[in-house]
Amino acid sequence: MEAFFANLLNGLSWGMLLFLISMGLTTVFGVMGVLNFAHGSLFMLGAYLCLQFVRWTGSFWIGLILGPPLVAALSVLIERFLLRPLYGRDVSLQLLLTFGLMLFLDDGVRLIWGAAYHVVNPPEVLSGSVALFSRSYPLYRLFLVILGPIVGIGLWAFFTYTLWGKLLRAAATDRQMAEIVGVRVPVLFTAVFAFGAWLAAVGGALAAPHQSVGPAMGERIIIESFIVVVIGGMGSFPGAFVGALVLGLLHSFGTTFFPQLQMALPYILLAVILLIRPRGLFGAES
Amino acid sequence: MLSVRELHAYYGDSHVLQGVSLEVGSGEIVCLLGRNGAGKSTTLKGILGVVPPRSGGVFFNGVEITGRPVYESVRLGLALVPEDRRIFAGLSVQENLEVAALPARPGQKAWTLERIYDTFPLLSRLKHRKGGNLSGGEQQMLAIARALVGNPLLLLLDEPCEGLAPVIVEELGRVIADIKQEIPILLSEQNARFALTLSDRGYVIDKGVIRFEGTRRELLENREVQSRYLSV
Amino acid sequence: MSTPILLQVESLSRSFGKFQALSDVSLEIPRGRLCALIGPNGAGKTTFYNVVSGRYRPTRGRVFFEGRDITGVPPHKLVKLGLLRSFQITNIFPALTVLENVLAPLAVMHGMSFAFWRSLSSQQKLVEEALTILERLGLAGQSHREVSTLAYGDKRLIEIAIVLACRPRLVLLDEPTAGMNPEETERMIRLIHELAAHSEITFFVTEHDMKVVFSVAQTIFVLNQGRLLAQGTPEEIRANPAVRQAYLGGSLDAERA
Amino acid sequence: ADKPVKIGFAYIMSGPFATYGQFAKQGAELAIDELNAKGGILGRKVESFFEDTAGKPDVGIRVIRKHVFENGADVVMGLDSSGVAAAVAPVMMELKTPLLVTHAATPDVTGSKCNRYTFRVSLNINQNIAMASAIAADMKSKIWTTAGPDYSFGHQSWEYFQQYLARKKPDAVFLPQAEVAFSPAATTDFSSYITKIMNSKAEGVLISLWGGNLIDFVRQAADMGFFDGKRDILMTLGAATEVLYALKDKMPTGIWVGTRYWFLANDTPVNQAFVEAFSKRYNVYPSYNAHGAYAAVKAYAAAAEKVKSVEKEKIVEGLRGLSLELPVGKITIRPEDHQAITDGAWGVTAADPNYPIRILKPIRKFSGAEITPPVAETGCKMN
Amino acid sequence: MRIRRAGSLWIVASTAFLAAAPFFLSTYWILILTEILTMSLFAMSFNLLFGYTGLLSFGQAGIFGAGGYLAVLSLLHGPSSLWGAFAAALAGSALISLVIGWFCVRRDEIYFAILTLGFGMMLFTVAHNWRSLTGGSDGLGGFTLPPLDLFVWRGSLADPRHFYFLVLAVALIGAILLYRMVNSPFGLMLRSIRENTQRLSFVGADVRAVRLCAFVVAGTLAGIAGVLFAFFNRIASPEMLHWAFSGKAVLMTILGGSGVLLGPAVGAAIFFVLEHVITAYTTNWMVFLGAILIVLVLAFPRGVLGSLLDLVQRYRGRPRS
Ligand SMILES: Nc1ncnc2c1ncn2[C@@H]1O[C@H](COP(=O)(O)OP(=O)(O)OP(=O)(O)O)[C@@H](O)[C@H]1O
Ligand SMILES: Nc1ncnc2c1ncn2[C@@H]1O[C@H](COP(=O)(O)OP(=O)(O)OP(=O)(O)O)[C@@H](O)[C@H]1O
Ligand SMILES: [Mg+2]
Ligand SMILES: [Mg+2]
Repeated sequence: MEAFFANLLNGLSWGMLLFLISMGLTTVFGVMGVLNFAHGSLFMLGAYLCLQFVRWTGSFWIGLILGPPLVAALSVLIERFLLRPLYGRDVSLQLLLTFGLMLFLDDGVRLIWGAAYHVVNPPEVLSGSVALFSRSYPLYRLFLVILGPIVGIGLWAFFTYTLWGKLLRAAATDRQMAEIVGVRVPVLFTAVFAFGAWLAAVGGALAAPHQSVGPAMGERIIIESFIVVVIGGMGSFPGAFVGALVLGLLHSFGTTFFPQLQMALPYILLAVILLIRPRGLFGAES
Repeated sequence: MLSVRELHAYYGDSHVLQGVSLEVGSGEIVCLLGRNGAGKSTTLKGILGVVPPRSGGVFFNGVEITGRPVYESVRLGLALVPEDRRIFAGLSVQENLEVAALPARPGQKAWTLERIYDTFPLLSRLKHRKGGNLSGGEQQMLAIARALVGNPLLLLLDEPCEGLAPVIVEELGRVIADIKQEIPILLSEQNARFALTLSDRGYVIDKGVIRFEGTRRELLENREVQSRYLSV
Repeated sequence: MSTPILLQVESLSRSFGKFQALSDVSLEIPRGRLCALIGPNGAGKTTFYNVVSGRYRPTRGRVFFEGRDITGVPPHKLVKLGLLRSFQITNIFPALTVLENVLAPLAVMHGMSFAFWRSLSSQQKLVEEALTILERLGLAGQSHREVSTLAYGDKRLIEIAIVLACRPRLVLLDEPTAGMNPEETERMIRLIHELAAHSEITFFVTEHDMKVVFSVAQTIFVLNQGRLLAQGTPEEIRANPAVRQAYLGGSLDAERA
Repeated sequence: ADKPVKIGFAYIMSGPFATYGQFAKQGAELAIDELNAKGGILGRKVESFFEDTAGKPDVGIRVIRKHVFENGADVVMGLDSSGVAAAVAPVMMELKTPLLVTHAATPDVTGSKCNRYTFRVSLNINQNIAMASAIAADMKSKIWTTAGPDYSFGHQSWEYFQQYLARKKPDAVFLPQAEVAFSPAATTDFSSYITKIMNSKAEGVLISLWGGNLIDFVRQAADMGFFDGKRDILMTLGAATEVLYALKDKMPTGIWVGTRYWFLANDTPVNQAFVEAFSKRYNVYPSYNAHGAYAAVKAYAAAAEKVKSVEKEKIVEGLRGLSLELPVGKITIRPEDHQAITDGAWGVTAADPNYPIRILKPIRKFSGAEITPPVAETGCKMN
Repeated sequence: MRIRRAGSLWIVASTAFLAAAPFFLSTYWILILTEILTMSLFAMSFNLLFGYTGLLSFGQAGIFGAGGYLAVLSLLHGPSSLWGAFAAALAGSALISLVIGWFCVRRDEIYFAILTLGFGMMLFTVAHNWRSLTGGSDGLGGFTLPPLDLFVWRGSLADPRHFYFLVLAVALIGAILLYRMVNSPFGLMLRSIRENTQRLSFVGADVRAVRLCAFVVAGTLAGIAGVLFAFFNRIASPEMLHWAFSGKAVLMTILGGSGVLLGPAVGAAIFFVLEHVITAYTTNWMVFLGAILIVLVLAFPRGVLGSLLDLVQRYRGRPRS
């Protein structure tokens, strides 16, 4: 029982981190149709900037608040000058471009921060652990478990009920027509891309106290977030939520029950889900 | 109100509009007639900038809008109902209208959602259905309604009665005549008979060139134009 | 009965969630008879086509083609049997040329889908057949243009060309003349008559253009709110007050004028 | 006045493990500068070329070929990943150029894949695990498990550990494969592995994780109460400086850790000079990988001086059986399998205000002879 | 017609160059050319799916690697025969792509991409974890290449030039096969699928079967390329099966031009030459590679070769046929 709860919490906390990262990916894909390979790199950049702010100010919160907007600002430039010329062209070009961007950013951080691993400490209030089921459990992980759903529900409500959300969905289905009904699509797209980047960077900043900060962070996370987004259904928030949870739990329980299959588990899950539900769990049938 | 001067537009290398000029004054319905492939849709798209013209000018209420982003022209008061309707498939009927809503100008009788539903009772029944699941005709209705909630000063209608049942076409004719009281319309049509029952004036376009211009009467009476360019 | 039944539909229903798009529609189409399906917007015509052509499964009811139960048979098998449809929304191969758009279905028909050792351009018979079809539709002159650059009306003709390439026995035409000018519409009507007379093809048409419907159809079915409202010869339909009220309105008089 | 001697280095210079290439480059450059300051090798200047293996076998082979065919290298050195080393070693027979492996620890390159041109100057898995098992044998824990990377290195470490410890301590029990914790290289969340170990009945844990994985593991394990003193812990590469620098005071004290080279393990003048020169030049204490590259350059120079030539075949002869004094201690390259017999050290982590990182106190040193398996055991058939 | 003639002239010229290359290029550049040709074959096989059928496969490396492993396994455990190894890889990769394809061709677009990625990674896991058979993460090496026996001529493949000719021959055969294929009725099916899958099924084509067929052909060619790759490096390693390796094929293809048969080959050449040139100057070569990629994508949206051909056509003032 105790082992079960420990695994459950492990899975939940990892799942929530995945969820935070995947949300940005799914938003950008859902609205702009751009599969952003560099999303993981923006995540990494978020972690590095958080690290930098912690070094300067000693406060994790400052890093969490100030870092992501910088990443968002950078991605405004990326969207404006790199992605924009490619809209309406073949999707594979965007893939290649963001892939190039990923190489650039991943190696770029090494030029600035070096190749070494760095460690960011969790903030004072969230460090330490609490006793749970006769085990001690890190407070910071519980924080992630609670934060994930809050952010998720907020975003979901935003997309479903606000005018902005509807505009985004309209632009997502037909960019040109949205413009014809008066939506400022270029601005909207820039905003969405920046927002996705901001989410990625928030994920990165939140991950920093949890894992070492290094140039490989992004590469490691990107495929898992792709899997989350796809099994959930591209562009779907509830999908990303469920997908992340399933993947997180699979990870923790898989470690215990199928250690030999560990590495293949996410892919097996992916294949099974896509063969049963072609558009992912929450994907709209077309 | 709208004045188009010497518009040239290309698709790749093909020169589709070869100097189109036309005018729409307030309070009138002007139709743009021509057989298919003549360049009607391209003219409408060129006016809005959806197909950016290579040369020529578009002036709306005295302001040059050539080369501006599409949404700016729309916010200045132009609205287009495209021939292929382009309903936002994933949004409900109501949401399709909400995203297109723009504030009315002072003195204008605003097209609110209520007014739309009064005018198109069909839509009010379908309020919550997904746009992509509507039938062809329902989509056409929605497309027109969607243009109206933007409270335009001028409406560009591209073949609105395509795919509509005769009863609905009649209905639509009435609606257009109604709208005309407030909003001038540039109507692109192949169906000259339908267009000419509604319009005050018309242009005939062929191969990207305006071949004839005249009042409804002149158009109705000019057999030569009809047989050469309109195949009536 | 002298003419055998080609298509037989038995109490067909289809609902989307709670919404009943088709309810209990039964009809028969004899071989060689030109039939039309009309009805107000949203009556369920396209849905009817989708069910008959295997795109949607019916919630209830059965479809027989030449006596065979084809309910739920996937589209590509129906094509092999000779049941074809065109689409209301143009549905072609945009980046291929006009010729290739016709060659593709022809290659399928000739069982050459997997012929990867033969050169396409050396298939004289195939190319000739394709050109014949294009000739018939007046598209031969444009055979090397990419179809995405054609005008809307011409794209609609490509749609028909693709259907003809499949050697159909029954063709469901969904608003074939939508977007065509009167001249082309006229040509389309002639084409349908000609094909119906000189080939084994039976046409089943939906249209909103009453001129087309009344000049083409020998039997007309009227759908309203998912139900079959009436069926009969053009004269009977014209005279039917229920149809006039639900669908035709005053337009007939306009058409006559 | 003669042509310079060209050394081709192949390390991971990009991507997640680029740190290792960087450290190695530092060590190599230090050694080369020292050599050149004294007139080079046999009076010839030493020149270096660095290429990036990206940690991938195909790229590794390409850059080694590039060194030989394009850069005209007289000798090639380096290789971090065992996979790359295993791929490259056999190719050296075709390239007929000596290769000095400085980091990759797979037993194969001086075992089943040993060959005339391939040498290793650093500790391999067996040697490191031999020390671990010697320490484990003295601990009270009887039931052992492991946390390691889920690829050859982790599995081999665990296999040798079982083999060696069973010899020393016949009543030792090892958890079956399904109950130990092997984590894929891309793992960043180790909580489920930590939980798995804590839930098992194991009393002792062999941790063969390294680099970023080890850092993540240690931090997360510390938060989860893993280091509560209830279990014996051995970290085979816990004393690597890149790990200690990243973790600083987050590295728990009182844990047995090993490494390939520990800068405080040896107070010979050679080592003191090396540590001083290195830390002065780069502002950090030398990592084992820096030492590996440094050692390889020095070994090559010694071999060249010994045979009075840098001709490739002669160098091979010079390296065989070569003995020399290095910062790590005295090493001898065994002629039968080309593995260096080198001293090793393990120690217990401790805080010391004089150092920015955890240091080892006490240190337990092992002589090369004691920890190197006999040639017969390596499976090497030299040709 | 003139364009075609000019095109064939180019092709003949570059084939002649490739055939003569060993007589004037240094050994190192021959090795690079060998790699370029191997990757060209791999990327062209990928392009049959991507450029012609519209299916983005991220699992191509899985089959590529499987081919390599099968060949090495047959050398290690079977008769030491070059053709035997090729045959084993051919049969094996065809079978594997048949199985994987059977599942994957049911899906479109991104779902196909991710599904193939999943299956590829499952193969990767097998190669990586089945240590007793595959050598685990260290890969499977330690084999000797059997001599090349052409009945009239026998030579050692350890000689880089001999190996080069083998690779050149195989790559040419692959390219010719692909050329015939894309210009056949089957090729038209593939392009029709790319354009409008649903429409093709409505004219009676068994779209899944056609796709599966393309998948198997592409997979088999990838498997053959994998053999060349493993032989060239004297090792079959799990990296060969990783999705990142598929990513390389994607990159080269888009770089060179996906709609063009030889686009991937041009892409492969650009990639290797770039890599070679940049690494000579900096260890931070990924920054530059990334930046150059970005520039190339923006400057040559149809791939380098694709855009060049467009330019030529425009210059000649002829519409694309
Ligand atoms: N996207 C496009 N690319 C290339 N050429 C195009 C494109 N769209 C239209 N054309 C060409 O431009 C010309 C004018 O087309 P346009 O759509 O404006 O005609 P139209 O008068 O609206 O015809 P219809 O009545 O069929 O709608 C046609 O010859 C058509 O082939
Ligand atoms: N997938 C679906 N989900 C929900 N409702 C649907 C779906 N498809 C069609 N409908 C509804 O079913 C009704 C019939 O649609 P259908 O497209 O068959 O009409 P139609 O007779 O072809 O009309 P039109 O002449 O306007 O093309 C419409 O009200 C439409 O909104
Ligand atoms: Mg038009
Ligand atoms: Mg319809």
